Amino acid sequence: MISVPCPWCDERNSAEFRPAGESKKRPDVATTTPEEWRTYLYTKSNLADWVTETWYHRAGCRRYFAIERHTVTNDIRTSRLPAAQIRLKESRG
Amino acid sequence: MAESRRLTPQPGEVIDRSSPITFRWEGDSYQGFTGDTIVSALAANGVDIFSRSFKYKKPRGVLSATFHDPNCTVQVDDEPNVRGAHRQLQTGMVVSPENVWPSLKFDARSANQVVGRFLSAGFYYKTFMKPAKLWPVYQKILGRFAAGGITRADAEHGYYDKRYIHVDVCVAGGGPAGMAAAITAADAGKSVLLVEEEYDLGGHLRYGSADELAALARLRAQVATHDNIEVMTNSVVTARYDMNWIAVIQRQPGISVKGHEIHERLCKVRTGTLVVAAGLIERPYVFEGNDLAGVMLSTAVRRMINLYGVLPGSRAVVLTANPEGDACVDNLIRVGASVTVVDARTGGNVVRAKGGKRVKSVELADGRTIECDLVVTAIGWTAPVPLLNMAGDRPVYDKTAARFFPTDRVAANVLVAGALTGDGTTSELIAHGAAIGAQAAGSPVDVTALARVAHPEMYRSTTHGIVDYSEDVSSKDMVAAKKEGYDSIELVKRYTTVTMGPSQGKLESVNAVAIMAEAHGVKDLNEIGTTVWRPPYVPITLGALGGRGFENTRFSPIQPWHEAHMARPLVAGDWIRPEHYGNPAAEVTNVRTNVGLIDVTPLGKLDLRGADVPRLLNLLYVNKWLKLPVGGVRYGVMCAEDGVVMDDGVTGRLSEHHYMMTTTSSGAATVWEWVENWLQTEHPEWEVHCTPVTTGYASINVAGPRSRQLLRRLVENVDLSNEAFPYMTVRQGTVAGIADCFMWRIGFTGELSFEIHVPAAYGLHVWERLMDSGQDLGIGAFGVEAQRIMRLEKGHFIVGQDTDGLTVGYGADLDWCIKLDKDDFAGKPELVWQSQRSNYQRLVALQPVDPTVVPAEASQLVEGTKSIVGRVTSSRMSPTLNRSICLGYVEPRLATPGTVVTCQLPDRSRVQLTVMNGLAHVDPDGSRMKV
Amino acid sequence: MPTTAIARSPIKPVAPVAVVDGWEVSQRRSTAALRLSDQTPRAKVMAKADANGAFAAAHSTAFGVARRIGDCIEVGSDPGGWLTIGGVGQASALIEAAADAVATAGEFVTVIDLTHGRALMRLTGAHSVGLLNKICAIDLSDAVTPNLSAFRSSVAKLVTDVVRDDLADGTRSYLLHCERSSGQHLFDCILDAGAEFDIDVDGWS
Amino acid sequence: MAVNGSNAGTAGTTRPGKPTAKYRAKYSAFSLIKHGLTKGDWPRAWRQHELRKHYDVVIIGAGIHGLATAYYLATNHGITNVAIVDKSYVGSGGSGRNTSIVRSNYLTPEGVRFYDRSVKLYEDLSADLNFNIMFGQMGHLTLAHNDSSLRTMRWRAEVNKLEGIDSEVIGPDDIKQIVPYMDTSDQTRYPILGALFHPPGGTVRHDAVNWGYARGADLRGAEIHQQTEVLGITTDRGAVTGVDTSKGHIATGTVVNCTAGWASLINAMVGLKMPLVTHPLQAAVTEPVKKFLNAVVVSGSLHVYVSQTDRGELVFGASTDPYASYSMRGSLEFTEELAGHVLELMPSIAKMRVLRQWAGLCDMTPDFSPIMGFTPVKGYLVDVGWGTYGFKAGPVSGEQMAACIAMQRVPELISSFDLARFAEGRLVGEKGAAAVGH
Repeated sequence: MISVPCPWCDERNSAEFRPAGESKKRPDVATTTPEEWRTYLYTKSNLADWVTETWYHRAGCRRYFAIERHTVTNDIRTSRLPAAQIRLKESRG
Repeated sequence: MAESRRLTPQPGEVIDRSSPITFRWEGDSYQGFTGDTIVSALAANGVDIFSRSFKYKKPRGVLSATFHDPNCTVQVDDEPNVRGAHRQLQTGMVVSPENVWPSLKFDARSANQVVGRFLSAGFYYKTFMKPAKLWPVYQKILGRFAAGGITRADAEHGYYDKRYIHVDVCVAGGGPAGMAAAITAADAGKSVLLVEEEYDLGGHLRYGSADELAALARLRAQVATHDNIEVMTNSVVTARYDMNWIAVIQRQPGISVKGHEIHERLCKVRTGTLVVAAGLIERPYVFEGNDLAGVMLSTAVRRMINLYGVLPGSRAVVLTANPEGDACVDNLIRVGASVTVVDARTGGNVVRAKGGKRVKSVELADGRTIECDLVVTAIGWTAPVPLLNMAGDRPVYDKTAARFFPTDRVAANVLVAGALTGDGTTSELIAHGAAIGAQAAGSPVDVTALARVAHPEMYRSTTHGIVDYSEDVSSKDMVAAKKEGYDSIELVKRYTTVTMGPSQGKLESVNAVAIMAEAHGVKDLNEIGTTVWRPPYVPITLGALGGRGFENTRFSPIQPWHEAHMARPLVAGDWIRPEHYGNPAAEVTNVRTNVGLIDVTPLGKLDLRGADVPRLLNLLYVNKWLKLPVGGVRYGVMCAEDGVVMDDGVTGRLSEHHYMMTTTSSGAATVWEWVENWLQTEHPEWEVHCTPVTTGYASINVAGPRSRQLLRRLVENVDLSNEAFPYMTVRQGTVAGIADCFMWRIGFTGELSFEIHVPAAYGLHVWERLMDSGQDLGIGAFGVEAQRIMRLEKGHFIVGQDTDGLTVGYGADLDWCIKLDKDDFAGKPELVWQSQRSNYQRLVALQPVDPTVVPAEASQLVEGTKSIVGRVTSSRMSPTLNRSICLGYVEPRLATPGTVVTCQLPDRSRVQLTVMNGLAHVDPDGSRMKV
Repeated sequence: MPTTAIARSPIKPVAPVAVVDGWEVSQRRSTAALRLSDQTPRAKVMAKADANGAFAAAHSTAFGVARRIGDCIEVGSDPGGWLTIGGVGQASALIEAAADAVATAGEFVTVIDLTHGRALMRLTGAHSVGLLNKICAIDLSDAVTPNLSAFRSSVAKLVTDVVRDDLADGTRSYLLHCERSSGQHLFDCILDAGAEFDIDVDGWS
Repeated sequence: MAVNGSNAGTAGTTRPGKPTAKYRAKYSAFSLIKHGLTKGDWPRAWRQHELRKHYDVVIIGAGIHGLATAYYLATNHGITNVAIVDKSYVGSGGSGRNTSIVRSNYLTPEGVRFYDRSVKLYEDLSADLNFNIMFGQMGHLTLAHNDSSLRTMRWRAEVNKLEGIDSEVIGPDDIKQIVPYMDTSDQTRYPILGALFHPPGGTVRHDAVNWGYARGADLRGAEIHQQTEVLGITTDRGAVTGVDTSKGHIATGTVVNCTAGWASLINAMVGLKMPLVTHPLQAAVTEPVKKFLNAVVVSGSLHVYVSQTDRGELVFGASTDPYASYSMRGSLEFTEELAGHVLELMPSIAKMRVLRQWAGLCDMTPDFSPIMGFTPVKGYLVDVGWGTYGFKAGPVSGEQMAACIAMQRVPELISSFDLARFAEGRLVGEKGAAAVGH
């Protein structure tokens, strides 16, 4: 059982979380094309390397957050709030 | 029964001679002592043979006298594959040999020994190919040779549980090094878990010299003084997973729960540091006859003599290449056995052992043949490296010391102590363990590495013999496999099954590697490498892994009433719901004519507050929400980003900035996470607070023409008239004296109906008051089945039944609901593109031409012999129309009302269905529910 | 058929049963060393606000800790979420109290009554640690979860809020708190795990 | 494109050294006895070769898909100048780690036809390969614990029947007949309401299939290069020109990616990204006990499938790990869940012991269907996206990919598994009722 550092709850067993996969930016629905949209829906980098993923702490604080995890060792090197929340914080100073 | 082989009391013996135990073996009654293992007790009674080998059915006796002795696996009562050389004797045990047919003394299949030469490894790959239809017959015969014990369909599950442990240091192995490591770590104030496979701490000291026994006593005393050391004996660290997640199996922990003895307990340990102090395992020698009963490892002999006071044989030949072998010679002489020493260090060697049921003589390299009843080998060691392997290490072979050693590739939070790292005296081992323990505690210490003492490389003699005892694989089999091209250790393992058996390669692996090296003509075992050790280090029962069942079961506050009224329980995920109360059709009719109550508490409810809720709803649902007035209720459908229908329900506006969203019962959790996802990762700037209140309210749907009449008797401060409280609106008020209820007028059943949401603790109270007050109105409860029938009569689809993982919005007849002129909403792009296509199947209402036929749900709509043009997704007999009705999907060209389609039923008969106009079978214009 | 409203917990009360303050509760008294009692009738009010905003600043209770305020206990149960557990029937009072704070906060704050939506129980006794270690993966040592620490995690595979709230005499005690309809399940799982320590059910007081 | 009729025709003769008579040694009861008496050595099942400068086709991955592709290229199309390269040994990936279940009771007609072809090939494979793959068609049960899964089982059964596949929904009593150990009472937490019974389903010996195809491909001229890792793929103006390996460069116009869990890493070598996510799939085996389970039992709701080998071991598998990973180290939580669920089905085997657990890598696609055929890179073909059902599809995939390469067009049987379907929103219907279903 790997241990996942939640930005709010610290280290917890991975079973407490729902991994939501590689973090992606949602295309602008006004201008998106089928190719772009379905790439967003389906295509993954699936690297054997460090990847940025979104996880949801289902059995804990119920917060979404982003981690950098190595898909070979399962080591996790960073854990932070979702990008949108960071942008909001910055915008509010 | 043969003569007793029990010796006079031995120093350090673990049996209690004052406490005899009676048990049964092969139907006969035997006696042993408390502290005996099954095998030591039988051996004391003169029993030599405990099993028959897997393939050739040869008689097998004690080899290592440890848990992983491949020859001592027995059946105990209804427990298969018990390690007889480890499991302690218990009063009344019924023990029987496994893998014998008809009996241990004579096994008919031992004829295989004669035809063995034709049964080379993997022979079954080379025959039985034709005729194919005969293979099942061959397969049955092969099955006869399956090893192992028996299970019973009616065997007791027994009691198993689990435990989490958090410690600073976990020590695997309670020998001198492990004990010393635990003590120093504990001295440094760390919490320590000390795990030992045997029943007592001590490792090899337990069957050692007087000095070793004295050292053991001192170590045990020190361990006992630390209350920050938890000692687990008869327990094993079975695996190390990422981030030092450690599995420890505690066998028969001696804990009684509700009259059950816990059989095994799985402990899941998160430890700062794992100290591996697993010691060494003595390695068998490969030579002809090495699997005869009476051919033993030196440590097995010492265990039998010193721990159990059993004489393993009186005329012994000991092949020794190390001090432990010499100690074994001393032990044998001490107990009066005649011993012939064959010293491998001066060129002595064993060529082959001969005998029948037990070894009778042994042929030596110098040409001598010696009559004997015991052949002992002490030719070297296997380093038990699986835990290190699981921690990323790939141990390296050292020719000088003739065994594998760990490297620095092992994970940083895993340390290795004791004999795994080198050789030393008792005090040197203790010193090394102590230093590693200090290191584990974070103290900066210089660890003096243990020396690697030279040891002769001895794997195979000049003859071929058994490498894997539990699989009956010989060195000859391996050489043949190599020649056939199965030349890597992994391939030969898979082809011959060497190391794949119940002893998991603990005894065989290094011999297997050495045989491969020999076959390849390479001198360095590293060129062959080792196989990757996989968890668990020792087998774990399914019971321990499963532990206690924690499957959640959710009940509505009204459950006591349902049970009292014989509701048939329906398992709906976590929820237990009333399917019906005896007659669903009558329940339907009652709702259509009088008034009925259904408990819809599991309906998902999300309390949404804040100024931006309308924007959230507009984003989640395919329809529009910006103009919903206070007191208004609207039905909405959610699609995922791929346009697939995800959930539906009604949402009402209770006040300016307060909304209540309902979801399907099964979708409640998913929708909540979906909402949070949008709020947290896309629109954190929005002012919305979302709180799940599904079970904060008991939800009761009051449906039927007389529902208003009923509610007027119990509802305060709400005008229930159609004018004041019209269809698709919500009101808050007091019901049966309970304030803070809200109710909305919706029509899932198609009747005039009010869905009342009551603070949960009062759910039963309100339900009972409603039932009580409605007697004269013919009130009755209805269950999920009646509700399903009524919604089908009304043509409302059920997400997940009338839609599937590919049903994109328009396919579910949602054209009226989807608003593409909204700037944005979940799944919009896919719906836009779908709206420009027409090649998707349509959801339609269907009615069988023969009104008495109810097609099974999932029956396929077909054209010709096999072309599928749609399917039935919902199907019931309608009590209201007194005919069968369906929902289903058809190809667009068949979606025109009036089209007749063919449906193939499960019995392959075919019936005609008519495509209807609109989805509703009953009251299409909804007049009944809007009164 | 009684017409006076009776409030009921999702956990079936063990005999003797009586109605106290409008709630059907068990009157059983246990002096066992390890006890579990249903505390569902207690008021539970949740306030939500920006985790780093003015309201949060005004509240000294940080996420992951609990604070005693009179006979209430305020729990930093979520990032930007504060759950107050009070006496029976105190919900409206607590909401009003919070309302003032909301008014002064000058930011988006909401308060919601969860009394009916949650099951609450108290586990008391030295062995409560050993018991919880069988069904919860969180480290319950003083170093990690001292008295008045709070966390949400999986207990018997159920998402549960846990507040360590030792008794005045120092006896280990935990408040466990889950979604209402699973209350009986959690209660039963705790009793099952506690059988080894001779756990007993204590009534409402 | 290097492969064309003439080239293929000569390909067989371009390889050095014809097979020797000894090398051709046929397996049979007779030859077993002969070797037993003479104590002679068996010839190598497949040989070792020096890596050559050019091959008509380079197949990456010596698992069942790669080996079968090579075998059918030779047997069906006479294309033998073929190299199968693998970074490890034959069958070291998913082909040697799966739970070797074979069935064709899928949901969609295209899925059913495809897997039915595979079952048919499996039925004759021992004879075709002259290698006993031990295909035991003991029958396959997919349990339903709730209305919706029961509905899905019937959906599959009805589609299967229309496709001529033997599948039927049966009730608890019939299930008890087939598996006496099963708790079919209504006293369990998730009572068994019924099951999809698929008599032709069963298990094979996975290693035997790998070795049989390896031997068969080798016998017909294809070269198997173990311990030969692909480091890069060279292209020129959007077309494949060769493969760089740990043992040197190979010139070729045709490369086939048969690397399952590692497929994305090979795709990246030609700059392609696909809808693939690699998830570990955990499996475990118990100690042997006397035979008591005479069917493959699957429970989608409980995420478990189990069968008993001829050796008496129970072999388990579960659903894939929840997060993407290339780790094959195995995880404890899987075995815990699995054991718990197995005991819900068969409570009386609690005392059986798990002997070994391992993980394989699964390249999951969004619609639980593979990606097969050509790609935007000329000469670069894929046979990927096999998720958890690659083994049962091995023979038919090899046959169809071989045809695809030789004919230079996509065979009808795999036409719905094209890469373009994702961008064009034509996902395969297996997603319609996705659940664990091995």
